[in-house]
Amino acid sequence: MLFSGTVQIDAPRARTWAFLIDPDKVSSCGPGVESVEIIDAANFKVRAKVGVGFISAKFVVNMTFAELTAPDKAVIKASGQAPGSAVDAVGSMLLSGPPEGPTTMDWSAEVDISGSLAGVGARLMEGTANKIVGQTFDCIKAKLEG
Amino acid sequence: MTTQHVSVTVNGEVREADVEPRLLLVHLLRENFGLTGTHVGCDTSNCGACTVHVDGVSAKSCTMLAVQANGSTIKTIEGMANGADLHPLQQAFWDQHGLQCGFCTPGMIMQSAWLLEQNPDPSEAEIREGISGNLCRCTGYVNIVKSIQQAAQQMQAAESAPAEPAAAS
Amino acid sequence: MIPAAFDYVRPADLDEVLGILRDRQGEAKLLSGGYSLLPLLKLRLAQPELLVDLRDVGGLDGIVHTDDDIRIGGRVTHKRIQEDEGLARSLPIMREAAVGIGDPQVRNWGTIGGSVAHADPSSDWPAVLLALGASVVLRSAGGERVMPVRGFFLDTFVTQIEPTEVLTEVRIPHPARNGGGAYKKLERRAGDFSTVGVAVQLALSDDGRIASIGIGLTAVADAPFAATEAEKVLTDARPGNEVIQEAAAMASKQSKPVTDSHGPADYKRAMVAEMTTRAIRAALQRAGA
Amino acid sequence: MTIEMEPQTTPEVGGMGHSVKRKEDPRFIQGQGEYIDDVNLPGQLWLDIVRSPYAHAKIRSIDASEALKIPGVAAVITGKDLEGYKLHWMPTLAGDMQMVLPVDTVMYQAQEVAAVIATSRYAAADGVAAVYVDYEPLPVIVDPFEALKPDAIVLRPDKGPDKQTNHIWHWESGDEAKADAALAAADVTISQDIYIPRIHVASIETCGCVADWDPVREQLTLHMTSQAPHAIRTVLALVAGGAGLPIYEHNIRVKTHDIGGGFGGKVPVYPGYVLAVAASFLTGKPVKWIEDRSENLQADSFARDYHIHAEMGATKEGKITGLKVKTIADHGYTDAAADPSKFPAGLFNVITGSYDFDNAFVEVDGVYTNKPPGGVAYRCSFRVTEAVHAIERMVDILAHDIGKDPAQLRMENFIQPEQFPYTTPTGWEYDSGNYGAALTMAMEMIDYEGLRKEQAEKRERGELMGIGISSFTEIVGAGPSHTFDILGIKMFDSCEIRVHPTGKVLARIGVQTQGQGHETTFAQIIAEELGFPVSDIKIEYGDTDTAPYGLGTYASRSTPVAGAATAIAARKIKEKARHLAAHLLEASADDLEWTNGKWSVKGSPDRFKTIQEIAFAAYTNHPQGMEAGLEAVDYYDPPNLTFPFGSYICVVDIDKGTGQVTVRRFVAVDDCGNIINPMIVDGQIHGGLTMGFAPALYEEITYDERGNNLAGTFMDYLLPTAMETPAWETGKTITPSPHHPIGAKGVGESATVGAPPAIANAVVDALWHLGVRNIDIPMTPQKVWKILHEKGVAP
Repeated sequence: MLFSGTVQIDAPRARTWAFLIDPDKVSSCGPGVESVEIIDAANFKVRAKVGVGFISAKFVVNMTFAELTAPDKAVIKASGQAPGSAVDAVGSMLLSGPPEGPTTMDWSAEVDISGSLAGVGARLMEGTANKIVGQTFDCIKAKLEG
Repeated sequence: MTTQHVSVTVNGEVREADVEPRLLLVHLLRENFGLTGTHVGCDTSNCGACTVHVDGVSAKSCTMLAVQANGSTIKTIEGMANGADLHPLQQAFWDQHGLQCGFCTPGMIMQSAWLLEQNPDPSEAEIREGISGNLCRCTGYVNIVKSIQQAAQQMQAAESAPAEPAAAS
Repeated sequence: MIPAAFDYVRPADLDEVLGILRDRQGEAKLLSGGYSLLPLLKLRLAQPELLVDLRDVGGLDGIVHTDDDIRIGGRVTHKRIQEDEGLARSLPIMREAAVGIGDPQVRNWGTIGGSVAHADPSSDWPAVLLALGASVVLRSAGGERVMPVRGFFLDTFVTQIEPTEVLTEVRIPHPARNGGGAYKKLERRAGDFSTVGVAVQLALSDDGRIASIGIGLTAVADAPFAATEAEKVLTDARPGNEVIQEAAAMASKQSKPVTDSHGPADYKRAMVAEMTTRAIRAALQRAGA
Repeated sequence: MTIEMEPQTTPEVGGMGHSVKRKEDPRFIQGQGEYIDDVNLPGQLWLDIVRSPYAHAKIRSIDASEALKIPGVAAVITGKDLEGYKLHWMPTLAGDMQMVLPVDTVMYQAQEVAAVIATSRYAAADGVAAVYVDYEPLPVIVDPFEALKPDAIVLRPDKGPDKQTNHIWHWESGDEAKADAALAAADVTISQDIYIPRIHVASIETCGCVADWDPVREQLTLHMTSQAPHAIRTVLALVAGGAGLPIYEHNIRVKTHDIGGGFGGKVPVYPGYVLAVAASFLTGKPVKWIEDRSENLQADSFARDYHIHAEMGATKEGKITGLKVKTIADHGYTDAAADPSKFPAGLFNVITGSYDFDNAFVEVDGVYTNKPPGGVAYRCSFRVTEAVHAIERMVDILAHDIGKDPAQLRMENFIQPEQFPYTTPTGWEYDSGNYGAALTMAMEMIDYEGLRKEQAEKRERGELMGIGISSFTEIVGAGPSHTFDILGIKMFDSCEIRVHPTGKVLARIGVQTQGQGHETTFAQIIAEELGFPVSDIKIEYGDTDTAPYGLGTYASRSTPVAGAATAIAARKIKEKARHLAAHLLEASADDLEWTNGKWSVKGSPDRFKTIQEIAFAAYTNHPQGMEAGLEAVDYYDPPNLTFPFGSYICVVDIDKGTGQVTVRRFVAVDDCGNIINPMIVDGQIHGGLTMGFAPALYEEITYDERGNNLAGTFMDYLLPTAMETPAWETGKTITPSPHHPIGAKGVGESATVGAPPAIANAVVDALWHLGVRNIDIPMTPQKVWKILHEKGVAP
């Protein structure tokens, strides 16, 4: 599943960039994040309860900065597992706009779901994934502007 | 693990157990009470092999918790025959070859019994609708429909026959 | 398939339920018929800490025709709705929708309140209630609010119900004179979730125009919704093939189906048009057009 | 409509031709059947399985620490643990290797990754949820054509340096040069791609077992739900022997109990069985494993998945002259087909069907993909369904192409009754048939002429109605020992009959009922042969300690093989009874004749001894020099297969607005030779028809590009309910098998084989005028609607 969108963030480029490359900060916008464990500069582990309504699963997600090209391009890979299910995602964020802001973030996310969530939850999955991804980027905007 | 006390009347007998709240009714019947005539087929409430009567209403016992049934009266396939006398549906399934592997049969009979309580003289379409929550992989349903028709006729004939003197109840 | 562990309570009355919901906000999940919830628990797609069973709660199982509206208690089963002669006379759409839900066992136990509160994006009642312009009554320890169903369904499994609230009643306005309604459900096989479900309730004016119309759609978006653009096309229109088709096209356009095992999105969009057409025609016929 | 066979025995005896009520039913209708999940042993542990979410991935690590903290969880077994016992791989019935648990790589979504052993079903499930497996996803191949590309990753590097390819095997049959020449010379040639998708037998009872290793007695008892208990015992002994475990075949007892439907899905050995045995061996306690429905649909062996390209040649009048078929068979990550070893594509080369022509060539290539093992039969005899679908679709396309009625074209191409025994261009010898009679009966039953008129009228009005025919020939009864074996074990079958002194009979058979009614029909064979009433005969099976070795029940082989063994064993008893009777009657054995359960002196019908009197004498008054007792065993090696056949006609209506297909009528005329129990035969046909109807319109296991199974519950794997299933109309003709002792053929699968093309042909017939030549099954509303939409058909 491929999702994409654009958010206008009323914040300077540098601050936006700093937010994106900080595991704690960027994770704080991940869906249902309960804890973040920093492993090294490029890798961190997130525990999250992901879902919609009362439907949810607890995931352990390995996150990696796959590409960081300051000050405009970040690619984060996420590989998460819940009992019987797995989610692999690659999120790309491209920043543009004047240094003082507002910053335009063009994002895309490729989300692959494996296992029982993909099978038994197929009826509910695409809309849900789209929403969760969208909420993540809306959250980044809100936190930077807030 | 916290447990809760469950007391149910199964086939006329009071049965009790201390169970986890998540215990499925079908497991209470099968594993706590040893009533293995009720079967699990699909786990998702599609196949009806686990059909029993809870307070006189047909239910899929794999989609009900044992604690939900606490205080209820339950009837299972084991309670259908009256001693050596088969229930007319049991007899009809036998007569009409309404079963093959027999796995769906208890649920099918329980659902049919409920259907005939609701509608003693169903049309073929009403029978097919009435058992649409029960899947059979062996029979192709033709002989199940015939079985239910036979039972309906017999039960109606018995109903209209002059009642034998019986103890008032 | 075995659910994860949870606690279970079966309160004796509504006040007790509301107290538990207040005290255990976010942890408690209400259990009505269970036929939607238990499969999700068994698949471990939902793992609530506490189930609050409404089975012993009285006063939620009436079908009452008041001067203002028809009131259906949250614990009324699909089967009771299917069999209620009064409802069948005044709102045949209710029986038509009820008989298509799940299978007989599901209808024996599944309740309208449970179904509406669960808000599965493919469930049938929400579409019907949207078409009927119904409201739901939400009760909490703090009081009661009545909310129109238009605006109630927010998202997949998400409604306006607060974690402290119980959906106690569905209120349906009496049908207008010269009214008629129909629910057309396309399913792959008996007992399946809808591929598309379309509910239409309309009323004709004395000169044969469509005085009012509600169209509810299910299974073709994140949540059931009212096909408002289609309603606009038909309101005050004189029924005819062209305008019906235009409305059906608007309904199709307003839907946002996803591709899944029920079919690709383009098929579902086409089926919205087809089932909308059929539902409008059936509703018109029942209204005496 | 039925051509009746006159029973030779009284209803009280209940021999062949009587609709004897089933002896097994009283326990089933009272909830007293004993299925595998009803078996519980003292001290039993539960096994549940951690499964892979990925269709292809490396296992970096498995962390069971959280699972082991859960109260009741006793152990977690991984592939590395099994590797220590050399139990991490096991042979499949096709001679390939399958993982019990992976050591480092998972090959399909829902593959077994670890086993949790716990004191309860619930604790085991909690343990499964708590095992954390760290995976590294690998590229996934779900399409066999992708798998065959030269640059495709090799899915089975373990196969040795010469087999670094996803191609498993090539198999061919017939004469390619002659087929090519026939096609080149034909007035008319047609070609068509046909895909027959993956489907799943989905018996309502899932698979499972209770393994019980008794370390003191060194005895393994495996309670299970298997169609082939003896073969399972042998495979277990081989696996244990390979692993150096002290478990030998004489100390293994496989016991099957009642089986809630098999249909081919309970022939293979699944990893769960081996895991339960290993867990019982390790713990010294009984271990129970019961699949849930998702595991059953996601991980058990599948059927079909054949990509067929067929070409057919004919004269302009429609006489078929040649056939060429190329097929890609998707076997998933391992070839676990239960096919006889000489037939890697099963009996697919019976593809020339009911038609008389000389030139045919068939080739099949097996391919590995990241899917679960494929190749179980789904209620048919080793790929005959695929073959019948292809030929019946091709014949229909030919008829439509040359503008000839499909019934007429079939009639003109049928092998004629006088041509039997008939040898096909791919080498099968059909035993007997009268195809025209069956089709004629079906046409009369359904009023074929009237339907064609109705169709023409409806087409004028723009309504879509179709009529489809399938005149199939089945091939069942594997099989003759010179060609048929599984893992080297010849496909004979067996019966042992013991007549007790009081004239009561115990018979044990090597086959295994899963609902077919063996306890009744095998008793009827003995009743027919020996005159004991069915009520005096008990049939046992499924306990390898007591039943004679047999290959089990699948491929409709029970009646053709074990049924023959039963008749022959009975005849051995009858012969001994003759000598006993001669002794009792003080007559010469040569002067006796057999009628209705007694031996009598020729010409003196009042001088006789009943079989019951003879049975008593066998233990009380047998002549000097004769062994006491009245018993016989027969291991029957059939001289040929049997070839049941039939003609089916189906009428469909199509909803132009939604693409929904409704089967309005379906007439099935079957010929399975002599009939043992007409009621049971009809029931078998009803069930078979429904399992043909289901994949024609509803059932399909689909995968997304990541190898996720998208039909993993009955919410999406759609079994038909009583609402959709047509009210089947059946008829019979009777053409006995000339080589079978009682003239019978198999019947359990005919209808599953014959029904799908009848339905497909009907749907295509409804749409042919729009330019539609083929629709692959399942013909779902979305698929049919897409065609209508593309063809511009207004709702």
